[in-house]
Amino acid sequence: MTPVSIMTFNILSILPILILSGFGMIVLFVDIFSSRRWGEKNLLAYVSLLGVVLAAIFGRSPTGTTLFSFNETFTIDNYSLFFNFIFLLSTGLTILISHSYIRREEINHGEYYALILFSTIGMMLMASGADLLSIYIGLEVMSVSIYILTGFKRSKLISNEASLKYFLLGAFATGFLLYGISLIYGSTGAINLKQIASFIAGRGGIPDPVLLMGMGLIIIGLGFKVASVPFHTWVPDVYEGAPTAITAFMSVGPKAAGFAAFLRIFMTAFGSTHGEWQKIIYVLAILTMTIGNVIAIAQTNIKRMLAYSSIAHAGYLLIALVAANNMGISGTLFYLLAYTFMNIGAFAIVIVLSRKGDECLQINDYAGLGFKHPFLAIAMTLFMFSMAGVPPMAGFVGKFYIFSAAIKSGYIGLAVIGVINSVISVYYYLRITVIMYMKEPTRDFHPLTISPLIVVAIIISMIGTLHLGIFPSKVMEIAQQATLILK
Amino acid sequence: MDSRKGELIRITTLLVSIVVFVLSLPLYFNFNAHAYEMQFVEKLPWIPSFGIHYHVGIDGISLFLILLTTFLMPVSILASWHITKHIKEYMIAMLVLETGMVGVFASLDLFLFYVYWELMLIPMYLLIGIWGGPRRIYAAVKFFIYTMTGSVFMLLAIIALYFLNHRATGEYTFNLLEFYRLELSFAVQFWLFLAFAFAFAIKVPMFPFHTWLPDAHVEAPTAGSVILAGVLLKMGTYGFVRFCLPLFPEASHVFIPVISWMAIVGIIYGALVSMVQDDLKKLVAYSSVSHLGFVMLGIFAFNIQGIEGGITQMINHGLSTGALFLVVGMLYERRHTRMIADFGGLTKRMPVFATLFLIITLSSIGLPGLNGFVGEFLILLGAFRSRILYASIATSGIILAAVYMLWMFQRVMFHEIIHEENKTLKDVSKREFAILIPLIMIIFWIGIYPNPFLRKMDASVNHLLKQTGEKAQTVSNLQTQNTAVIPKIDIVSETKAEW
Amino acid sequence: MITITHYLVLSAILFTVGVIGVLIRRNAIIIFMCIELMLNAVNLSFVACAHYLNSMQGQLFVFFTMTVAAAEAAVGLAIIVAVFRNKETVNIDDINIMKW
Amino acid sequence: MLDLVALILLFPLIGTAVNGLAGKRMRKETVGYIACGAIGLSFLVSILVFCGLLLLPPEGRLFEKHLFVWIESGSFRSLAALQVDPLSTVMILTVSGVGFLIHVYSIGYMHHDKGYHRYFCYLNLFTFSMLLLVLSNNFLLMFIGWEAVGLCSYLLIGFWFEKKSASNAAKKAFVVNRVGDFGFALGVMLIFLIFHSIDFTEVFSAASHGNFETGNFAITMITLLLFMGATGKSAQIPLYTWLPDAMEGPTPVSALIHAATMVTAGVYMIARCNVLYMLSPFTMTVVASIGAATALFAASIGLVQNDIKRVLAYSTISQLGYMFLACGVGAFTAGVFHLMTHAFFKALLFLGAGSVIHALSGEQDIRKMGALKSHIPTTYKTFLVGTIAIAGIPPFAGFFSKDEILLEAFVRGNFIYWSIGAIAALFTAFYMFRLLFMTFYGESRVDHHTMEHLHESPGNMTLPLIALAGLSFVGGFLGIPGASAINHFLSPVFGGHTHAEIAGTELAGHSGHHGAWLPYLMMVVSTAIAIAGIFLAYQMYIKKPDLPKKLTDRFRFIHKLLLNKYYVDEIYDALFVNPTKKISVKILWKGVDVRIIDGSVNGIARLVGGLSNVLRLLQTGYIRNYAFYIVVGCIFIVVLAVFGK
Repeated sequence: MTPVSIMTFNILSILPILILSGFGMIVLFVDIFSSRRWGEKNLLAYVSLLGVVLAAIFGRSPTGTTLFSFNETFTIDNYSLFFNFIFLLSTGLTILISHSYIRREEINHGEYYALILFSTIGMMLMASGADLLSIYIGLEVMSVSIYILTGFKRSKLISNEASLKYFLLGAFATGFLLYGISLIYGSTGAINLKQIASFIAGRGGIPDPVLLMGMGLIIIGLGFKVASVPFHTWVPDVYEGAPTAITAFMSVGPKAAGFAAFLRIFMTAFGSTHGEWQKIIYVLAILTMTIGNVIAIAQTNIKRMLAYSSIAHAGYLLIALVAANNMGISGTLFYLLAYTFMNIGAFAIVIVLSRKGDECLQINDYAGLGFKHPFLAIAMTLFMFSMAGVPPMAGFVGKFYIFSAAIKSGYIGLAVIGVINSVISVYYYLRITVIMYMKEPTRDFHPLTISPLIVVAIIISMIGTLHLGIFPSKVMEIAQQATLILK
Repeated sequence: MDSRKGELIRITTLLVSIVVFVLSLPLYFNFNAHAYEMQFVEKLPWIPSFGIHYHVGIDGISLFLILLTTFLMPVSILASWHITKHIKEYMIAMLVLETGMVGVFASLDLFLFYVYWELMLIPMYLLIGIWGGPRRIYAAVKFFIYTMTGSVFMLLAIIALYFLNHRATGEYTFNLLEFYRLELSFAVQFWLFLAFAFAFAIKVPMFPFHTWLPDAHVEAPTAGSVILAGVLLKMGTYGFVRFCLPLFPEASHVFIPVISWMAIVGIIYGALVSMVQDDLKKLVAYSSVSHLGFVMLGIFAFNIQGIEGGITQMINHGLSTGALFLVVGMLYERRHTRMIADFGGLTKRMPVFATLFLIITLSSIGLPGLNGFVGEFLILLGAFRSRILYASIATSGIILAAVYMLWMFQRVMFHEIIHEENKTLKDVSKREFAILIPLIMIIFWIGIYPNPFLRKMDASVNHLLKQTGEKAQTVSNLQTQNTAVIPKIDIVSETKAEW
Repeated sequence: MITITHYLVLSAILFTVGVIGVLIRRNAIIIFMCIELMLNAVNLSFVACAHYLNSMQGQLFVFFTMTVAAAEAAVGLAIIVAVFRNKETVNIDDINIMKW
Repeated sequence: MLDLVALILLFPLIGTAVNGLAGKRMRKETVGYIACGAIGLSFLVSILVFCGLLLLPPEGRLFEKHLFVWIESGSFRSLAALQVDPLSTVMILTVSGVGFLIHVYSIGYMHHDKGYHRYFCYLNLFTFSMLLLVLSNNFLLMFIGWEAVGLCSYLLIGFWFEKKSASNAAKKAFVVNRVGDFGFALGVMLIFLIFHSIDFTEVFSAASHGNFETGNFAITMITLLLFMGATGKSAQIPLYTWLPDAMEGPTPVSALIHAATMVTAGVYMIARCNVLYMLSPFTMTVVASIGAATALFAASIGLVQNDIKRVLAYSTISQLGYMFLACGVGAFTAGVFHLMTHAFFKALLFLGAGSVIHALSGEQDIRKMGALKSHIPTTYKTFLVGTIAIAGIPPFAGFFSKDEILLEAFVRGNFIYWSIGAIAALFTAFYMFRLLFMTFYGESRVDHHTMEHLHESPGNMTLPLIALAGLSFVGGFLGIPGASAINHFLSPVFGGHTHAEIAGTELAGHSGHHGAWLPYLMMVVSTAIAIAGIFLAYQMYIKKPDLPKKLTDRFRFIHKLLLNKYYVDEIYDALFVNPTKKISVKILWKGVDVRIIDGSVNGIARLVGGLSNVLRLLQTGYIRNYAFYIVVGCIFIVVLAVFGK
């Protein structure tokens, strides 16, 4: 029996998590003592926003160094900091776009913000986890919060259904993940990533079948979170049913967290068995891109379309995982950041255009938007072109990065399939602009009540999308530094 | 939007474009015709982590294409005077388009090039899609996706070059001039050539990748068509000259028959199909396929006449076909139809217009003394020097050109006026006259005294030939081995770098 | 002699039973219970391995799994209740508004 | 004086520009004066240049005037430079001289036309183009003129563009010419490939210095290709079809096309390239055969045509055939000589015909004429001179030149050439006099209405007629056998192949067989042939006016064949024009383009769309299906992970 030692930990390393937890509690408390009538609940958004900002500020401090805490189960390094930034950014943007939305949808409960903050904590745990246990716990913290958030519109059947689907399938997939972890544990005797790696290295890099099986099962569990085919099926339904702001949140935060864990586990623990798992990911990547893009073409509901597009983007990111070089990893980081901006931006537009009882979710409802609300249309166009990978937007640089990584490792075929897919995707992204600019309006646009917070979110997203597209250099460098830790 | 504001926007845009044109003129006058090196170079780091620079410069090949762009821009803005719908957005799109086009021709960094290459898709797409004709959406989407399909493969090839260069020199860069020095194996050249050529062939467009063009042209607003025909198509041919030939010389040599036959088929086929169109814009669009077939034939003649002819013909096609679209646009503005059958006998009502139209038609036919001839003849001469058969077949295109253009001209301008609406048509307005006259003056200038143009190209074209020739010789024996079978390439070992 | 293999096989069988249950049952609560069965199969495997490897980490893991499962159960049942309140069914085949 | 040569081109160009840009705002008289003045000045300068050339010693009569470098690319260089030598001098004199007369005539003829200034603008441009063609010093510059005359013919034939037939004819002229130009352009390229230059002097000196043996394949190809150009421009088989249709233009234009400019270009070009042609016996045979065939073929069609201008048109084709026959047997001087005399009398005939048509208010059908002799006497007299000249009655111009060609055909060629030429001469004499008789003699078939307006043409139309009649009469004396001034003058150009030398050497060889009396015998024979033709015509159209009808009934088939011009136009339509159109529409456009290429492009898009609609069905909405996919994925991954080595 190995004795369980007293944990040593650096308070700095978990400071952001502590801050977020604290603010989550505060939100809950404030919620209890505030009445809806006086609009005090509107303050909750600002409170949670403050928490996010503080977490971001304090999370920055140990940059450049690598800190281990809790007996090397938790680590703060450039890699996790980068991801923390993505998480906090997506959380912050989500709060900005939620503010008016949840009031309008009458789901203005304090738990909403608290759950978002808690799920962010989960994500941070996933990105920072240095062993499988903390990654698992992070994943569950994140997921359970989002299960609830998905069903937050309690009175709406569609929301209930989404929540139920997500919950049952999520728990089901978690079962596979856990089983995978147990097999790896059984095979290597360790749940710490570094120890697993050294165990495999000790065996000359030749893994035994049980380990391989465990690895496969972990791919299922994480593949579910990042929405990889064939574990993607929950995505369209849940995205459609969830409150739009939560859809936006789900499409970026958990996906990024999934990839954070994916990369860390597979690069750190299974780095030397790259040959074993790359072929699986290879197939998954192709399937994910292709199925996501192809099915997206036929969608008429914008949330579903964005859901399939989100699946397709996961496919591109899997390419980077296959390539498994520093370029691929930093590319993933960059891509996820870019994706955060453009995707939340797009959902923000969707939220702005919706109103109570009429969510305006059919793509055709956007007809004539281009000249009726030029700012929204331009923003939407920007996000769509960015997702399609047209320069000079962030999405292009991200794709460029990832395809470069694939070519660098010699996966020309994968890159070719990737670019073909990106052409297919152009069709449905273009369709949004077609409808906005080139079709006559089929209905009146009701006077929009645009809250300043959501405008801030849209502007931040636009700036981010353009900045990463035109001046990506700084972020690239940071992302490249972040990857060094994995090898 | 009130009309005064619209007028202000128009005039401002026009002034901006004229200023740009005037600013581009020093490029011509200060251009050192004896140097093949890039001139007016600017190089600033852009994305240092990838070795990407904002690196621009021009040589004798890009000089005229840039001038063509800046010249056609005020012309097309002037031709857009009738646009009233969303005038602000329209003008923005036009100016963004100009940025993209000039950027493509000036970029010396392949990443930058690709960014510009794609960037100008968006405004063009919007121009077609918002201000176009009835089937504008289909045309716009087709244009965008078709072009994008080609260019993504080019992107992959650019990335591959990037790593190949790194492997050879240890330096991460997208600098075209560095890439020129690469010694690539034949197999690599073969595939990279294909990737680049696919993108460019769609853009040119070469047969059989041309079907987006008629649709795009027919639906685009006049100015869109002018820019599309005048400049955008040239990006394809320019790409061949700037990238395919010097980067992949052996592969280019091996592909001479393929490209040449595609060009020849394009020449004849484009002409024949053009002949039987009943929509004026479609007719001109297919004639572009034919004309650009000539350009490609000239480029792949691999001698100075062919390439100089090709570049000249790019300019000529920009002027003549651009002018043709302007003319068609003027007819459309008057009658709101482009069907040839709806016209006839216009000469009687519009004599000045008839004269201008005729000159432009003749320029497009390639009448000696006008610009079209200089390019076409040099191309054919060059092609003839390299492969007599190709040139002989292609020359028949000049017969067909006369057939389809003159037949069109006859049906539109000659005969009695049969349609009542045509009896009240007005001759060209001052604005329209101002649009066409500069074009016609240049048409005559290039036709009668093309030498100043040709001289500025000499050094660059000679250098290009030296590049392709020298590099081709080093691996020339490979050619014979590899022509029969498509080379198998061990891509992984060719490109795989250390982690 | 009951070896580690027996435990692991049993764990695998339990897991498979859980998976099959998820696949073939219609009642959301039963499906959820099948998932719980899967988790417990994993727990069994963890404990067996921990014992075999003489390592504490497996045991530790099981505690966390159980905690998480409890949390999941709370949330999951609440969701099912919410569905039931709106739809008055927990048959998952009837919960099919969103598709394609 | 020779330096002035550029002015020859400049004046018509200025005329074109002024009339083209400002003509509309000027008075008609001014327009006419400017146009005529331009050509007149050009003619005067041509005379000066001619004198200047005469001042030089015969072997040194070559002057080049460099203007600027036109196109230069690598080793290829085409100068904008003019070349004055005896051949081009003969041409500029003919062109500007006859052109001037036609311009003057046009002032009267076109007086009532609305497009007056446009007409003169084109006319000046036409003359300019032709002058450029003959003055250029290299093949490419020549090609400008070569194509530009095609353009001008297009503009002028289609001058009355409202008429569908006119614009069709115009297009046909340009396109058929382009077919020829296709060959010409290839020829120029081949010349550059072989000689590395396209300057006349360099090419010809390289060719004549024995670098190429006779019958050299490349030279044969060059000459054949150039000849292809000539068949288009000079309306020879198989590209002659545009010329008869070209009658749609105003009559003075026909005169210009047929006499001074355009059609003579081919003959000039071959004469210019005599050095090359002499190196290729095969081409020479082709040229001679085509020339002979065209001469006979066109003449036979001319026999039965009823349109006054059409008869003249076919006679032009036939006469051009003679010129090519001459060139083909190596008698370039004879060809050029005939070119010149033909310019005189054919211009005369056309302008005369124009005068007739003018008098008859536009009537062109000779069946509706007759007995005009007394009504329009000046026209009649001059027309008679022209007819006699073309028929070949001594001492009129046509006699000398045609006789020389027949003689050369016999001496240098063979009996067949000669006999074809002779038959064609018989035909020519017959149809020309048929035309004369039907127009001016016999009973009047003019309808009353027209009769009332019948009048002689004004002075500015008759004066050119008289001048041309004079030239048609005296022109032949330039080439009297034995003392031929033109032979002498042109000998530097045609080098070792001059008539003079032949007379001295080759003919001497032949005289062993035929004797020195041959030329004289030939003269007698050809005169006899001409008289026979005239006699026949006289018999048929004056003496026994019912005879033609009987003959027509008797040889219905042949008559119909001839009347319909051997159905060549129809055959061309059926062989080339219609199939091309049909293939283009049905196969290329609707088939290949729309169906196959665009079909597959859109097909891919549709396929993806269809796939999308199929694949989305996987998304059933049932949780158990989703769980099932996960399990399938799980099995797949585990199998791949564990066993996928």
